[in-house]
This record gives sequence, C-alpha cells and structure tokens, in this order.
Amino acid sequence: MKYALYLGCTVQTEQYGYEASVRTTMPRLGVELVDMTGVSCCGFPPFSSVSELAWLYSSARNMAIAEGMGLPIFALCNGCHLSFVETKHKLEHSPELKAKMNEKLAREGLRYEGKAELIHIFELLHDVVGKDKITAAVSNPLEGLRFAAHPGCHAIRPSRIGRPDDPENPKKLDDLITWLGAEAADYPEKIDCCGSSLAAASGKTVLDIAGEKLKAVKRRGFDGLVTTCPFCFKVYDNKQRAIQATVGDRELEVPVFYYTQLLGLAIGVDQESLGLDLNQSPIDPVLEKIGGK
Amino acid sequence: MTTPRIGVFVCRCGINIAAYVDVPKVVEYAKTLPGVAYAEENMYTCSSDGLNKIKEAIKRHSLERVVVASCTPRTHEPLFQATCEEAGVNKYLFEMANIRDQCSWVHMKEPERATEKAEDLIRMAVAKAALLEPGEEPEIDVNPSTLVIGGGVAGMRAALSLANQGFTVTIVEKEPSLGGKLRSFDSLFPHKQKASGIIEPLIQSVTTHPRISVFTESSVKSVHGFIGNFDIGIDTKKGPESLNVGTIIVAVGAEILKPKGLYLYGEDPRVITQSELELMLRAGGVDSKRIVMIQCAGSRNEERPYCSRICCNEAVKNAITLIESGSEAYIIYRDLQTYGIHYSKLEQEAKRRGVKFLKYQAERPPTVSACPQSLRVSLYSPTVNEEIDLEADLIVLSTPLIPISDAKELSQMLKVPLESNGFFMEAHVKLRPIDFATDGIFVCGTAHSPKDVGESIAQALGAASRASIPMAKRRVRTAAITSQVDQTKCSGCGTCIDVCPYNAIRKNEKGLAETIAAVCKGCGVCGATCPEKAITMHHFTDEQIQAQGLAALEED
Amino acid sequence: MKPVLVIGGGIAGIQASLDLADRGTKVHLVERTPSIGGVMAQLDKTFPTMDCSICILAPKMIECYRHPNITIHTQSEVIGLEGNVGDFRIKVLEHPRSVDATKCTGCALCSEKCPVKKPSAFQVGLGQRKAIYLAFPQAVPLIATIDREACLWFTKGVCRTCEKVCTSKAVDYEQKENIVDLNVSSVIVATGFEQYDPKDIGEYGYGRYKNVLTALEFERLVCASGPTGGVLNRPSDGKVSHNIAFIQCVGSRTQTSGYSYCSASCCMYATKEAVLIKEHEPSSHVTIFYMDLKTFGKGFQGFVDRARSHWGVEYIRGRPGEIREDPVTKNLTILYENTEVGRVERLDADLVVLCTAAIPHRDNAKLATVLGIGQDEYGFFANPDPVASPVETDRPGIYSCGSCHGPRDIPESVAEASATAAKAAEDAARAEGVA
Amino acid sequence: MSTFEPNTVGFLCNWCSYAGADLAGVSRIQYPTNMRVIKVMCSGRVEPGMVLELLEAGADGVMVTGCHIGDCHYITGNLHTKRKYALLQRLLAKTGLEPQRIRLEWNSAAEGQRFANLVKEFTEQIRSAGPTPLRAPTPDAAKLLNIRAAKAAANGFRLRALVGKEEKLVTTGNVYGDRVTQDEFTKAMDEAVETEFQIHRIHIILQDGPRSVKDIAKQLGMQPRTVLSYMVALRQRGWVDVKEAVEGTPLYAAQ
Repeated sequence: MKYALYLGCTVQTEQYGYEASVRTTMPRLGVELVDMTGVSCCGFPPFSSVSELAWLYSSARNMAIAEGMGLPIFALCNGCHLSFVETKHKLEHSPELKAKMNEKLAREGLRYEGKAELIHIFELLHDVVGKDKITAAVSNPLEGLRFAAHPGCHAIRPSRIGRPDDPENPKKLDDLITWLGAEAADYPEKIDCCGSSLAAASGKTVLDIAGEKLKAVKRRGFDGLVTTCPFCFKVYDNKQRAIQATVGDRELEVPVFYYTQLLGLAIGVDQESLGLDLNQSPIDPVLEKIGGK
Repeated sequence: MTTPRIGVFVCRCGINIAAYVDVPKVVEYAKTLPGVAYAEENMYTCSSDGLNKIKEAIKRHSLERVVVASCTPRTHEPLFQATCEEAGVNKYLFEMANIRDQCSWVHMKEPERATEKAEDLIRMAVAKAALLEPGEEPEIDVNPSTLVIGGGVAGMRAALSLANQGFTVTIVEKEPSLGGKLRSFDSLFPHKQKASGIIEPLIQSVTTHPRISVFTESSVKSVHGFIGNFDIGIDTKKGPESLNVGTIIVAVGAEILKPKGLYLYGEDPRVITQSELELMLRAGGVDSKRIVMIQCAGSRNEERPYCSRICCNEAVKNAITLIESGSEAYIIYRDLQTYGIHYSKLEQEAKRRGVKFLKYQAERPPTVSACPQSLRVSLYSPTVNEEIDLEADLIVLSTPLIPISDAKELSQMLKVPLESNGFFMEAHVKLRPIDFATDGIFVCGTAHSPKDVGESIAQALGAASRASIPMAKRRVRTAAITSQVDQTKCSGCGTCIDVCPYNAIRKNEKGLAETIAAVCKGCGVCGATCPEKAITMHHFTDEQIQAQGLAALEED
Repeated sequence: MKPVLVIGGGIAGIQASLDLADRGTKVHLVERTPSIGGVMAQLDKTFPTMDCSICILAPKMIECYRHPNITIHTQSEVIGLEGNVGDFRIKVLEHPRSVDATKCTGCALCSEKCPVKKPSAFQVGLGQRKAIYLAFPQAVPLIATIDREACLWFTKGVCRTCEKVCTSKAVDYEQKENIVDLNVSSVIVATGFEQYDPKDIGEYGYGRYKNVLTALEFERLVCASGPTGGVLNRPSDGKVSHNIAFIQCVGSRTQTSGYSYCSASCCMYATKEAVLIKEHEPSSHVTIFYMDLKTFGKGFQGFVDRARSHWGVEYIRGRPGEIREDPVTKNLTILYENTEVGRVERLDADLVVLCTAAIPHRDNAKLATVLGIGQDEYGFFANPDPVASPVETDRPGIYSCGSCHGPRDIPESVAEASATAAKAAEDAARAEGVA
Repeated sequence: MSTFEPNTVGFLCNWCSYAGADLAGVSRIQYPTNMRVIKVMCSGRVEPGMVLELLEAGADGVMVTGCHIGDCHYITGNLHTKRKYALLQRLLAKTGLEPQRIRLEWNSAAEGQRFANLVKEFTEQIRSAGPTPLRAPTPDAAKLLNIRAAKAAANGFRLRALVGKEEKLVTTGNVYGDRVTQDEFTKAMDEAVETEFQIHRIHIILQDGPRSVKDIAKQLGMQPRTVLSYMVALRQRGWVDVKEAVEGTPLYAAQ
C-alpha cells in the first residue's frame, strides 16, 4: 500500500496535528506514504467562480505529478480530494478541455492522462486497510468513550460524481471510530455543514452554524467530535472560543479530534507525536480517560 | 289462510357452524316451529350435493317456502334462490338465517347461547317465510334509440358510438351548427392539434351516418316517461317535433365566463379572455410584445368555489404559441393545475422556452391599471416576498367554464339534480360518474364539470356504453323488491314522490301515486314515509318485519 | 358474438367487465393476484365524498363474480396474443392456487392453523398473512391460496397442516398451472399502476426511519380493517400519533430521482387522509407540504377549503429538503423552505407520510410485448392520440383505461372503463356486420 | 343484575351495517349474543311504529344502524332515518320509558370491530337500564298505555306526514313555496307529538268502555279542560262520540 501523500495548503500551513497524526499512524498500518514534490494548491473548488480554468489546471497539474510518480494520490483534505475528483470527472467528459489542459501542462513538461487514482482517507482506512488490520493494531481500546462522527460535506457531496460515503447516511467514520473500541452513535445533525465555506461571506454565520452543531453534540452526551477535514476541524476546534462568544455560552465545550489522532492513541502512539497539544478545544478530560488505561 | 309448508335447511359449514352451534338440536327445534313441514342438516348446503338435497326435499315434501340457515345472504342468497327456482319455488319464497357470520363465528366461546341465538334466528326467518309472497320481476321494453342533448364534441362522439353499435340517435343542438365550444378554439393542448382537425371529420361522420338525425337551432321542450320509453317534445326551426326514445344523454356543455369589471375587462380593450385570445390566434396571432395572463379570474373564489381544470393548461399552451411568435409571456397563477403526464410535459416545455411564471396569493390578488401606452399589473410575489410591477400590452384572463344558462330549466324537465355550482350532478361521484340516479339518463362532457377534450370524449364514449346496456337487451328487468301504492288508500299527497331518490314514483292520471316498478330500487323509504300507510314494500312488508320482530321476542 | 378480454381486476377492469356483461357480452376477466378489487380495495375512504371504499366496491366485486357473463381468472396472466380486431386468439396462464375453488368455503380455518407468517401484500407489509391465506376478508373470489414460496410443504416437504384441518378437503398440493385458450373480439387493458418506492430519496429516510410511511401504508394504518384497527399507532413504538405531516410530489414533478410528471391524485388523497386523522382525533395537528395544490377535479376545491377551514388542516407550500429522526424518541423533524414567505423553517412530527408518484406497473413491458402495443417514455401504455382517441392504443381492437396509461383517479378510471366497453361494443357490432 | 340478559333487536341496513356485521364474523371478532338482527334494505325503511311495537312486545332495547351519512346506498335514505328517529325519540320521551332503550348508529362495511363494540355497548347500556317494565305477564299498566298511544301516534297520518314533508318544508318549501325554519318546524313537531300522544291515550282508554272527561282527567292526571279540548279533536276525527249522559255529565265512548 503505497500512496503519494498530498497535504494541501491548509494542513501544511495550520493543521499540523493532522499531518503529524497521519504520518505517525499510517505506516503502523502498513501504509507507505511518499511525499510529492513540486505540487501546488489543489485549485480549491470555490475558486472556479473566479476562473474555472485556473482551478481545473491546478488540480490537473497535481494529478499529473502523481501520474508521473505512478502512485495513487492520497489527499488528506476533503476539499482537495473533491477538487481532484471533480476535475477528473470534468476532463473525462470533455476531451477538448483535457486537450487544453495538456497543452498548458506541456509547458512544464507535464502530461495529464486521467490515470491517476484518487483515494480518500475513509476509503483508505475503511475499505483498503480495513477492520481486521485496525482492530488488530488497537492496543489501547478507547472503551467508555462516545464520539460524534463528522464526515464533512465534501466527503459525501456532490454524491453523483463519486464520494467516499453515502450522502444521506454516511457510516464509514462511525465504523472507524467503533473499530477503536469507542462508541459512535447516530445523531440527526451528523451531516450538518461546519459552515466554513461561508467564512469569506459572513464569519458570524459560520460561527452560528457551527455553534448549533456543537450544542447538539454536547446535548446528546458525546465525549467529543471527530473529523478528518482540516476545514471542519479549524471551525470546531480552533474557533471554538469564538463560537462560545457568538452563541453566548461559555460552557459550550466540546473536545474535537482528528480521527488519526484517536487512531494513534488507540494503537499506542505517544501523545506528543500526534500533535494533540495543537488542539485548542478542551480535550484533556478525554485524554485522561484514555491515558487511564 | 293456511300457513304454507316450510322447509328448513341448517348448514354445518364443515365445523364453522357445527363446532359452536349444536346443529342437530337446532334442526329438532326447527321441526317444532309453526308451518315447518321438514327440516334437515347439511355438511355444506352450498355444495352441489347440498343443493340437490334442497331440490329433492322441495319435491318429496311439497315445500312451498324454503329457509336456509347458514352463512350470509350477501354472498349466497342468489345461489339458493336459483336452486329453489329450479325446483319450482319462486325465488322470493326463500329466506336465509345468518347463523355463521353473525352467530357461530362471533360467539365461539358461548356455544349454548350461540345455539339459542341460532334457534331464534331460524324462528325469525320461518316467521317471515310464512308471510312471503311470490315476486314477479318487472320488465319493460326499451326503445333502442337515444336522444343526445347537445351537439358539441361530447354529444357527437356519444351519438357516433351508439350509432356504430346499431342504435338510432337523435341530436338536438341549440346553435345553427354542430361543434360546440370547440369551434372557437385554435389548437388543443397538449399536442396543439388544430381544433378544426378534430371537429370537422366528426361533424362529417355524424351528419352522414344513416342512424343519426340532427336537429340544429332546436331545443328540448318536454320530457315525459321513464327509462325505455321517454316521450320528448322538441322545438325545431321547422316547428315542434316529438319523438320516443329509450335513453337520454345530456351533453349540453358549458359556457365561458365573461368577467365584466374584473381586471378592467370590458373597460379596456387590451384586457381579453383566454377564449378571445384563441379567436385572435385562430385569425392569425397577436402583435403585442408582452402578454400577461392572469389565472383563476373569477374562479376558486367565494362566488365560484371551484377550479375550472382546463384554464392553466390552456394558458400554458397559448403562452408557448405566443413565445414562438416572438412575444414575451407571463402567467400569474395561484396553483398551476398542470396535472398528469401530458400537462406536466407542457409545463416543462413552457419553462424551457422562457414563459415566466409568477405565483400570487388568493388573499392578495394582482391589480390592473391602465396607462396611456400600456397596462400595469401589480402583484405581490410570495416567492421573492416583494411587490412586482409588470408593464403589459395585452392582458389575458383565464376565466372558468360555467354552467349553461338554461341548465336549471333542463334539469327540472329531466328531473335530474344540479350540484351547488350549477353543473349536472351524477348518481355517485366515485363509481357512477356518468349515470344520473334516474335510470336511463346519462351525462358527459363539460355539462358534468370542466374537463378537456380527451376527457370529454372518454366520458362521452362512457355514456354511450352506459346507455347501450338497457337498449342492447331491449328490456329492463329489476328485482321484485319494489314498492306498490294501494290506489284505494293513496290521498295523492305526493310525499312519496318527494322522498324517492330515483323518480320511481309518479302521479297517474287520477292524481294518485304509482310506482314505476322497473325503476324502483327497493329501499322502502316511501313505504316507511307514506302518511296513509298506503304503500306496500314487497319482500319487506310491515307484516313480515313485524312477524320477524315478534318472533325474536318470543319466549320459549 | 365473441367474448371480450379484460386484463386487470381493479375498479377499471371491474367496471369495463360489468358494462359489457350487462349488455349481454361474455367477458373474460384476467387478474394477476388472488382476488379482484385492486388498489381501491385497500383504501379506507375516497375523496371528496369520504365514501367508505370497500363499502361501495364490494358489491361491484360480488356482482362481477356472480355475473353469468363474466369468467374471472385470478392468479393468471396473458402470455399470448395473435390475430386482429374481431378475432384475437389469446393464451391465459392460470397459476395454481393449490386450493380447489369448487370446494373451498373461505372459512380461513387453514390460515388460522398455518404455521408460516409472511408480510401481507394487502396490508402493504404492515400486517401479516399465512402461507395459505385469503387475500383479504372481502376477497372475491373468497378462496384460499397457497404461497408456494412460503409453504413448508413446497419448500421443505413437511407440514400439510392445512390439508388436515380443511373439513371440505379443498387443499390440493398437486394442482398444476393451466393454459386457457380464448378467442375474443377486443382486448381491454386495465392493469393499473404501482407506487414509487421512496427509498431512492435518501433525504426522506424512508426504510431508515420507522415512522416515515408511504400514503398507501398510511391508508391501511387508518383503515378500520387495517393492522391496527384504524388506530394511528406509529410503527416505531405503537404510540398514537397526533402530529402528522404529509409530503407531496415524492418521486414526482422532479428532474432528478423519480418521475417528472404530476401524479394528479396525491394532493386530494393527502387531504382526505388529513381529514381522516382529524375525524379520528380533532386535536391532532396535520400539515401538508405541497408545491401546487391540484384541485382540478369536481368538488376538489370545496373539499380542500373545508379541510382547511373546518378541520384546520395546515397547508405549507414548499418541498422539504430533509427529514431527520431523533435517535432516542424516533420523532421526526422536517427541514423545508416555506415559499409562501421565503423562509427556511423546520417542523416536528410523530409520523411523516410520503405521497409517492403513481408509476407504471413493473409488468407493463412484458404485457406490452405480448399484446404488441406501445409504451410511453415512462412505461405507461401509450395512446397515440390522447385527445381524439383517449382510450385507444396503437393497435386496433386493444384499448386501455384507468391508471395503466397515466395517473387517474377513480371516477376518471370508471368513465374510461365504460368508454373502452363502448369501443369493444362497436368492434363487436362491426364484426356482426352492423354497418 | 348480572343475571339479567337483555333481549334486544337490531335493524341493520343491507349495504353497510349488515356487511359490517358480516365482517365482524369473518374477522372472528367476538361480541355478546343478546341482539337479534332484522335485515332491511335501507335503514330508512324502519318506521318509529315498528320500534315502538317491539318495545311494547317486551324488547329490552332496539338499535337501528345504517350507512354513514353520505355513504347511503340509496343516496339519501339514512337522512330519512335520522328524521324518523328524531320522532321516535320524542314519542319515547312521552312514554316514561328510559331513552337509552333505543339507539341509532352508523356503521360501515369496513367497521367489523366497531359493530362488535356497538353490540357490546348497547347490551351493557340496556343491562344498566334493567329489564323492560313492559315484559309480560305483569307489564306496568300506565307505561303500556303510553307505549300503545305512542305507537298509534307514530302510525297516524299527522306525524307521518310531518316527518315526510320535513325535508321539503325546511329546504325548498311547500307547494306555495313558503319555507319554514328548522326551529319553526321543531316547534310545530313538538306540539303535534304532544297532541297526537294525548289524543291516542284517551282514544285507547275509551276503547275499554264509556268514560266522563273527569274520570279520564283523573286517570291521566290532566286538567279536565285539556282533556275536553282533545275530546273535541277526537270527535272531529269521528273516533269518539257521546254515548250517554249521566246526571248531565256526558260519557264518551270510542266509535
């Protein structure tokens, strides 16, 4: 299992905890990660409203590099993964567009064939690594903990071009959590958006939306919220204080984790190398419960 | 009079009855009842074996009345009645006691009391049987010809179908020419066929058909009689005509509302109705740049609380035509009635082609004001939650179909009802949409309610089928469960005529009430109502019901 | 005079058969299920008059069964057609009932004793029936039938309990399927429709949320002869529901998953079911989500006005985007935009009823091939000229009526059924040489 | 009390109620055995006189069931049932018999359970009312007289005519087109019921032999004046006449 690791901008510039936990956990599950050189921003789907061509080009370019490496791209971020999937989909259905891309890529000596495989972290852990490997690796089961899974919109929509999980009833992240010995209960707000895509338009709206979700997670008695999307994490974890201020509830405290951080804890990786100290939400109570064992 | 010889047959129905009712005991008991000459039990009375035993017993014991105690008459009475007839006992001399569905099956835990009840039920049946009288099923001849009132597309289609089936038909049409409302249509939704393409051939085949005669500029003036034998008086342009028919089809169609004073209609020539637009399109189109159509103009309101069904589809169709000729078309609607497959497609086409749809709320209808060079439509759009002003060169009002002006007169002549909106009212909204409660008279097309051409034609063919039934058989035959007026007791007060929902009672030349047996449905309301107790309800006479009741209360 | 073949024993088929039989024409009525009656037999009441459905239908079913001119072939299908109008040669395949129709008295003792339970099709899966069963209490003919896929004798070679308990010795495991050859002058297709399965619309959670039902399921739930005896016990916990929402256009009027046309009767049957709830319990809160309120039929507008003003049924214009279930209470929350005010709102409900599209029956393609008639783009039987010839298929002598050629309500189906009878009568007259 | 098993009679219409009762059977829904059913084509066939007849003959209770309003197989039959039943209630009220001895219900062909419940309820209702005072051999004489008078009144021309014309009078109006309001009609009805009831009571008494107005007034607990006014009516109808005069007091007797 060898993959070209595509970190993307957000992870590299501010979500080190995600990168750290991925780099330390994956190898232990037999996943070999090869860094990509010369990659750029994925293109960021919303950017298409400014210039669709520029967006498609950036994605195609990154995929072309992976093709060169002969490896499937493992993009950590939901946004990046979607950007690649969408671009691939568009170019598949428009030879003209594809030709145009390659014309431009040729100037860098690159070529996009559309052969590059794309894999999402859900697919990688849930479908490729799988239950047996993960449960076998768990040395410190997270028993007695109940987590709310937050797959994030881009992991499930737009559903028609192939996303890693069901748009209405996503289950993979829940499975992954339970495989660690923890509990993952269904909750109605599961597929609610974190709001981050509105950040540019209205910061307050983002906090309101996110606040509603955190309230629900707390109300339903979860020990914390788990995601694999740097954008969602950024809102729920990094902005949690701001959220408390906006919704006017200082008590609104919800521990937020990257799945890979919990994975690390469960398979016995030391906390430091999981970047847990970068989490800004109050995760200590949870860590105590885990550390206790 | 001596009580007739009665035979009682108690069914075990396998164990369905026998397991809870002591059948042998019941049979022994039956033998003791007054008038019972013979009683036996059967495993399954409805089996061919059981039926044969009834026939044998009737012969061997010369039985004059038969009582079967088994399941429910609702399913089995006809079978046993037929058996009696085969053995020479009139079917109306048969009575049933329901000791399964209404006894053994509902008293499974109380066999003794179930047995008692079975005995009582049989005693009641025997008491009634003793008073039963043979019934002759009334029959009347049916003249195999039909009067079709109205020569529009519905009337013509019904007439043509009946004529093709071999019946003679007379069409009476008010107007100088056949074709009805369709004459004023340009094209027809959903497929925009030319209306003329449908009527002209129809008129051709109707007027040339050997079994169809047509009276135009004529109207029905009098209707007497009943199914099979209606005497009709007609005023024709050549003077009065009279004819006799077996059935009547009402296909008088409807009129289109001209909404005087509504949205400046009648005050500003640039405000017209949908049907006036049809005429313009027929004549070659309109040159207005922007046309605004307003739906529910005069319908779905206090005065006319019904939806006229076709206006939305007509508007959408015309809007598409206008867009094709380079105009801009708006449809201002409340609820778009584009139902079913074809109209849904029409709606989608209109949206594709750029017809603009704006919703308005009944509580806040649009207003129209005239400006020198154009008209202004102002409305509140809930969708965008704003007031919108539209400049228009032409405003088209989608107005409802309304009942014809002389509907009431005709309904009284035919003695058939109108509903609250003034359209003709069918016998049953669900299962008899084409029949009137009165036998032999049928309705189709927009006389019944607003509907499109295809629906009118379907209903017209349906009317042809319903009307053909008595005519194909040449006679009507009904159960002998009918009422009969004792002419010596009747005071001619007419109360029975008021309460009969089928017009089955008429006043005869003596001014006394008289049941038309073939039309009577046997409900017995007239009998229960007659102040003079002059009406006998055959098969459910006062005496029979009384006997049953008193038998039920006998102590033994 | 040759007989006429009527395919489908729903209200349309029944009406067409009775019309023809009453005028003296012999009729062969072919029905795929064990009883005639169709969907109408499953309905509680009918709009806009609130007539009890089975009350008005049962007499017609019995009349059909008793009529000397009508032969009913139940559990049968048409498998062959040759010839032309006036002279069609038909093959009808009768599947075995495994019960001797001449002996069975419909006492249902067999099903009482039968050990195998299966979901009842008549109760739309909300109730159960046995492997040997009567389709429903008022079934016509009232004859038991064995479901060979479920019966222990046919699957495992054991049991034969029904045979033992049947006092009239009607059970016959040996019964074979039988092919009947008919020669008819015309064919009337009245095979009806089926309901769209809303599972594909994931956001409504049908199949995932116990308290989301289809309208037909609800119809059984609210019916006195239904699985709960007419009490609105919701599936999740049997609690009586007082807060119920109906969603229109589920799988219809859509360009994505489902069908693009309007199913024509949903607005009214939803209103009817809403009124039924209010009749049962006036304090209930009932909401109907609609796009356009289709009140185009006779008496419809008045019915809706009354539902609104007298019964207090609430109508909200908007197509909900999502239904959510509370994991603990199993209560539902509906998320929607109220397009009468342009606001996004939510509504809580104990029970949500999906008014699903009326869609072509799955067997249409097969039958169309056998009969050599066309289908429209959706799969309904096609009428080349719906305006001038509303009941004529593209093959002379074969007619269609009712919801097998597009969504129809009961009176439209009945009127069209009579229309096909007239066309068949014309064919017969022509064959008789009546010019 | 529990030893008392009511004898009740049920009039069921053929199309809905009777079918509903059959459905109860097909569904094996159990209910008490007390009711004896008389099938009529339409509940509108049931005359108040028929029900009173059964009560007179010793029925503990009588129930009438028809199709739900709007469902009537004969379109409007059950509307007539309603009107006739209203008259029945009025008359029963006069007799002093418990009003709960009669009951009118609508029951559809789909309501098997409901029919069973109705029979259960009605049986209990009668059980609590107790045995009829009219059961032979020792019926309550006064009540017996009343129920006979009520029956005679129900079968008489005046009340039958009123009920029969009710619909027309309150909707389209009479032959001269004048309509009466429901209230006006109800008043007229009450008045007519009282008169007919009393007239028939007196008539029945007089059939046992000549009596003076005073005697009758005593027996019926009425004002002699009132009795006299009824007597006038009775004479006009030619039902009674003066038999003889004893010390100037006329004795009346039935013709």
